Amino acid sequence: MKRYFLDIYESISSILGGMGITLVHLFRARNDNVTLQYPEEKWPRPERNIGFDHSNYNVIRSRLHVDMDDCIGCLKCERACPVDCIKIVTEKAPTRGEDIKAIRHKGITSNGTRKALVVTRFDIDMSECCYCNLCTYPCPEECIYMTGGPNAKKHPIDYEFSEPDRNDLIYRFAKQGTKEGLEKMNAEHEAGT
Amino acid sequence: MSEDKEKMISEAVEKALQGDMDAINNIEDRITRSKAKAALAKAKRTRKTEEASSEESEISEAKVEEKLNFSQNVCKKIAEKFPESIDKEQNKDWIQLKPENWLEIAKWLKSNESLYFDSLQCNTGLDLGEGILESRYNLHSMKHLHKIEIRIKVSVEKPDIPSVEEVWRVADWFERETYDMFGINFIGHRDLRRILLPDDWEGWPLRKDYEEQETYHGIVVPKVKEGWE
Amino acid sequence: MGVVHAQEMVLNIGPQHPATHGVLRLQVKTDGEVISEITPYIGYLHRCFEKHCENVTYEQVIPFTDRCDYLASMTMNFGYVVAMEELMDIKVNDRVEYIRVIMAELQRIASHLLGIGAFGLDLGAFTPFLHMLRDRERILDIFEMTCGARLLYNYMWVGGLSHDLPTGFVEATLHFLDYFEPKVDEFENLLGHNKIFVERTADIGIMPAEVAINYGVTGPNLRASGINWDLRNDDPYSVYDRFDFEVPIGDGRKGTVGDCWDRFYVRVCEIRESIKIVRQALDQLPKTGDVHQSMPKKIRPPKGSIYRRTESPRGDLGYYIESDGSDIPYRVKMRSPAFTALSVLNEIGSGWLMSDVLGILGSLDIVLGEIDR
Amino acid sequence: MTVDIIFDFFSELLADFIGTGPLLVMAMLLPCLLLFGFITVYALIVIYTELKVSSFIQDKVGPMGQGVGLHAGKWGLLQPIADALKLLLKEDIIPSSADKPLFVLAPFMIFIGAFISFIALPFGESIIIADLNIGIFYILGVGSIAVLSIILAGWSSNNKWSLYGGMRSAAQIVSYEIPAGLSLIVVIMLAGTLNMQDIIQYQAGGVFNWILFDNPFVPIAFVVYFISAMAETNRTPFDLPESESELVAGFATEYSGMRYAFFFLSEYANMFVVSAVAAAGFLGGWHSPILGILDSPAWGVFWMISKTFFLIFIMIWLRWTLPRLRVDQLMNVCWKVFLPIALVNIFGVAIWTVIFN
Repeated sequence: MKRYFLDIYESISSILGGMGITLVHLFRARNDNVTLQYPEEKWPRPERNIGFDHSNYNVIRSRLHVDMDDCIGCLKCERACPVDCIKIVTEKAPTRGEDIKAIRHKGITSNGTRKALVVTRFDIDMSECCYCNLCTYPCPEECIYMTGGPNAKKHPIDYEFSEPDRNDLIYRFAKQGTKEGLEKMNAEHEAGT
Repeated sequence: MSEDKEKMISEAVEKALQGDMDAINNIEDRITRSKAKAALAKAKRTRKTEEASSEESEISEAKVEEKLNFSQNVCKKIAEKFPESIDKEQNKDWIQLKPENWLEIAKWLKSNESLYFDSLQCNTGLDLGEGILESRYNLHSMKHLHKIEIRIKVSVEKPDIPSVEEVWRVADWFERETYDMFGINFIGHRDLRRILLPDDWEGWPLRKDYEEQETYHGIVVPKVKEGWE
Repeated sequence: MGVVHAQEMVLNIGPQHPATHGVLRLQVKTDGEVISEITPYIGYLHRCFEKHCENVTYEQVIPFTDRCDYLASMTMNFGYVVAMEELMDIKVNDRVEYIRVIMAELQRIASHLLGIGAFGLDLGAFTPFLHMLRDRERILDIFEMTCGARLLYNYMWVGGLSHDLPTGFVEATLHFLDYFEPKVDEFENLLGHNKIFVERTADIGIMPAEVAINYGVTGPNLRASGINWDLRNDDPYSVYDRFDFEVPIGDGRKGTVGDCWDRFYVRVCEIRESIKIVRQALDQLPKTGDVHQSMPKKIRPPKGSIYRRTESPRGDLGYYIESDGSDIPYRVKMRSPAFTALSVLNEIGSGWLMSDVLGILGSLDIVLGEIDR
Repeated sequence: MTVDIIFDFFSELLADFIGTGPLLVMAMLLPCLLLFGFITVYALIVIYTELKVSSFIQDKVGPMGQGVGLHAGKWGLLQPIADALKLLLKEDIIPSSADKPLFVLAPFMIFIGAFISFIALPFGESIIIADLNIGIFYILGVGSIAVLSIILAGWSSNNKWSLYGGMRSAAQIVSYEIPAGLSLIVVIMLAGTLNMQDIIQYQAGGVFNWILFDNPFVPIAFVVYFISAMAETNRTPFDLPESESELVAGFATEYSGMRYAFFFLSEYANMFVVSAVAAAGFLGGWHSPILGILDSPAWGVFWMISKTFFLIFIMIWLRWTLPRLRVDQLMNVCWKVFLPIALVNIFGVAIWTVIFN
C-alpha cells in the first residue's frame, strides 16, 4: 500500500519536473537552437574560427575542383581515390613546357613545373565521390582541392551542387577540344614531316 | 667543403646536442650555419629513433614471447588431452587444429578451470588460395584475461568444420557469416543460412576466385557505368 | 463454451519501420501483444566492406571504415589505425595519441547521445531526442572545425592524423564541455527519472551476465549487466592508461541488473566519464609534435596477421587484418559490436510485449551500417 | 438555444412563404455549417500552436518562412494551411485487400462522433446549438463513437499494425470512459444537474465559485478527468493506438489524403470537446474569473475559448514532455489508480457536501 502511494507520488513529481524542464525550454528556445534558415542563412563556415594560419590548411570537404592549368597529369589523385571516381587520360605534349595556344594548354604550372603531358580527360564523378580528401594530399601542384574555406580565393564555396540528371554530376575538367585539338596537331605535324 | 668547416660543424652539432644552441648560432657564415642546423636535425632524428626502437623492440619482443609461451602451453595441454588433433605445422602465436575434434576441444576449452575461454571474440574466414580455406577463432577469457587464436584449415572440396554454436552462442551468427562469405559448412549448426546476402545468392563472395554474377533475378548486372568507360 | 483456437500471428517489423534504427527486419511471432519469437533478418545495408578492403590499399580502407558505423566514425578509424600500427610496429608521438583520444571520446559522447535519444524516441519521448541531437550537432561542429567533415571524417591515418588541430580547438572544446555538462543532468532528469520511462525500462529485457558473455555482447550493454569490462581500462591502447576515469557498471538501481534502464544509465554515466577524459586529455595535450611524423611513406606491413580490439561506443570493435606483405590487405574482418548485440535479441526479447521488444532493441543501441557492413 | 433563435428569426421573415418544416431544417443546418467552419479554423490554429510549441520545447524554431518565394509566410503562419492543402491534394489510396465500405465509412464516423459533441457545448449564455437537459451525459455518450470508428478503421485496413491499433484503442477508450465519467459525477453532484448551462450557471460569481475550488476533493477529480480525457483523445502519453515507433501509424497506417485528414481533424476536435467539458464543468465555463469584470455575453465566448485553449496547451505540453505508456500499464493506471481514486472522490465530495453545506 505504501508502495502504491509512493508510485503515484513519484509519477506526479517526475512528470511535473519534466514539465518544468520543457517549460523552461519553451521560453528559451531561441537561445539554444541550432537551426539555420537555410536559403537565407548559409552554413557559417567563414565565421567559424577554423584557424588557417597553418599553411596548406585544407579542411574543407566540399566539391572537388581542379585547376587544369596546373595539372601535370601525374595520376596520383586517380590512384589515391578509394572509390575510383577520378578518371584521367593524358597524351604526350609535343614540346615539354611550352604553351599550346590552339588547345589553351599551359606549359608551365604556377609552381614552375614544366609539363610533359597534356591532360585530355579529367573527369570526376561527384555522385561517387566520398569526400575523403585523400586525392588532395598527394597532388604535387596542389591543383586538386575542395572548394571554399581556405581555398575560397581560388574558387568560391560551392556545396549545393544538385543536378536534375545524374550524368550531370560527372564533372569534366579537361578543357574542351583538348583531345581533338591534340590529334589534329599531331596529324598536321606528321603531314608536315 | 674544407675540412675545417666540417670539423667546425661537427663540433657545433655536438655542443648543440648537449643543449648549447649558441655554438651553431654563433657561426658567422650563413651557408655553414644552415648546414650545421641540418646536421643537427639529422643527428637528433637518428638518436631519437635509435632510442625509441631499442625500447620498442624490447617491449614488443617481451610481449610476443609471453604470448608465444601461453599459446604453446595451451597447445601442449590440448595435445595431452586430445592427441593427434593438432596440426603439425603449428606456428608462433596461434594453434593450428585439425577439424575433426574441434567441437570437443571447444567444449573442453570453455569448461576447463585453468583456461576458461568463455568468450569467442571473433571468427574470421580466410581463403588461403590453392584450394585451402581457413577458419580462425579468437578466444578470450573474461575470468583470466588471456587469449589465444585457433586456426582450422579445410579444403575447398570438403569444407566441413564442426560447429561450436552450442558452445558459444555468439558463434551462431559468426559461423553464418563465414558460411555466407566462404561457403564453409559448419556441421551441426542448427540454423545455417546466409545472413548478409539474400538466400538465393550464388557463389561465395570472399573467396579469391569469386566472380560476380552476370544477372540477378533477370537483371543484368552492369559492369561499366554510363558515360564512364 | 467452446475451445478458442488461437493462432500465433507472424508479423514483419521492418525493413521499413520507424523503430528499427535503419533497415532491419524482425520477423516476430506474436500471441496478441506478446512476442514469442524474434528472428532478425539483416543484410539490407550490406555494402561489401570486406570485399572492398581486399581491393584497395591500406590507407584507402579508412574511408570505408567511416561508413560502417556512421555514428561513430572516429572510433572506427581509431580501431583500424591502432590495429595497423600494432601490425607495422609504429609508435606515434604523444600529440597524435592525445588528439586521437580527444576525438574518440567526443565521438563517444555524440554516439551515446544519439543512442539514448533514439532509445527515448522508441518509447515515445520525442523531446529528449531532439535536445540530444542539438548537442550532438555542437560536437559535429567541433569535428568539422578539425577536419572539415561532419560525419565521415577519414581523420586518423596510419601513423598520424590527416590534420593537426586548428587554432582555437582547445577553447572551443572546453567551451562546449562547460556548456554540455549541466545538460547531461537535464537529460537524466527529463528522461531517465521520469516515472513513465522508468516503468517502461526497469525490469524489462533483463540480460544476465552469463548470457551477455555467451553471446559476445560487449561495451555498455555488457557493463550494464554488471561486468566491469572496458578495453580502455583492461587492455589499454593508445594513452588511455594515463587518464583517471571510472567504468560505470549497471547496478540495478531501478530494477534488476542488466535491464533496459541500466543500459540507458550506463550510457549516461559514460558520457560523464568521457567528459572527464576529454578534460584531462586537453589538459595534458602536448603543445608540439608533428602529426605526420611517424607516417610511413608506403604502408606495406610485414607478412602476418593481427586481431586488435578497441572500445567503440557500442563495444569491442575488433579488426582482424591479414597481410601478405603487399600494400593491399589480404583480408580485413571487422568484428562489429552491434552484430553480436543484435544476435542476443531473441534471447532477451522473446516473451515481452511488442512495445517492450522495440524498447529492448532501442536499448541495445545498434547501428545497422555496422551490422551489415 | 441558437437553433431556437435562428428559427424565430427566420420564421418572422419567411414563415409566410415556406412552411415551418423546411425552416426548422434550415435553422438546424445553418449552425452546423458554422460549427464546421469553426472546427476547421480551430484545427488550423491548434495545429499551428502544436507545431510551434513543440518546436520551442525542442529548441527548434518550427515552421518559418522568410525571404522571397512561396514560403510558409511570416513565422510560418501559412504552414497549417499548406498542410491542409497537401492532405486535400494527396492521392486517395484504398488498399485492394481492404474492406472497402468499412474503410470508407471509418473516417466519417470518427468525425461525426467529434462533430456532434460540439452541439451541446456552451460557448456563451445563449450560444449553444442545442441546450440539452442531459448535455454532459450526451457528450460522454457520443464521444464513444470514436472507438467504434477506430476499430472499423483498424479492421477494414487489413493490416496487422492497424488491427493492433484498433484493438488497443478499443480497450483504452472503453476503460478510460469510466474514470472520466465518474469524475464528472462529482460535478453533477455539486451542480445537481446534467444540463451544461445550468452547471455553468451554478459556478457564477468569480473564481472561488468554480466547482474546481468547491472542496478539496474536486481538484483530484479534475486531474483524473483531464488525464482520462487525454487518454480518450489518444494523445501522448496515451497514443498507443497510433504510436508511431511501435505500430507505424496504428489504425491510420493505410489511410492517406483526405481520409487521414479526417482522423487528424477529429483528434483535434476531440481535444477541444474534452477541454471544453473540463472548462465548463470545473473552470466556470463562460464566466469571467473575477466577478463583474469583462462579464458580458461576448466576453463569455472569449473566456470559454481561452479556458479551453489553456487546457489544450497543457495537453500539447504534456505530449512533448512524456514518453508513452505501455498497453498493460495503461490498463493498470486506469483500473488500479484512477478508478479507485474517482470512486473515493465521489464519497469524499458527498460527505464533504453533507457536512459543510
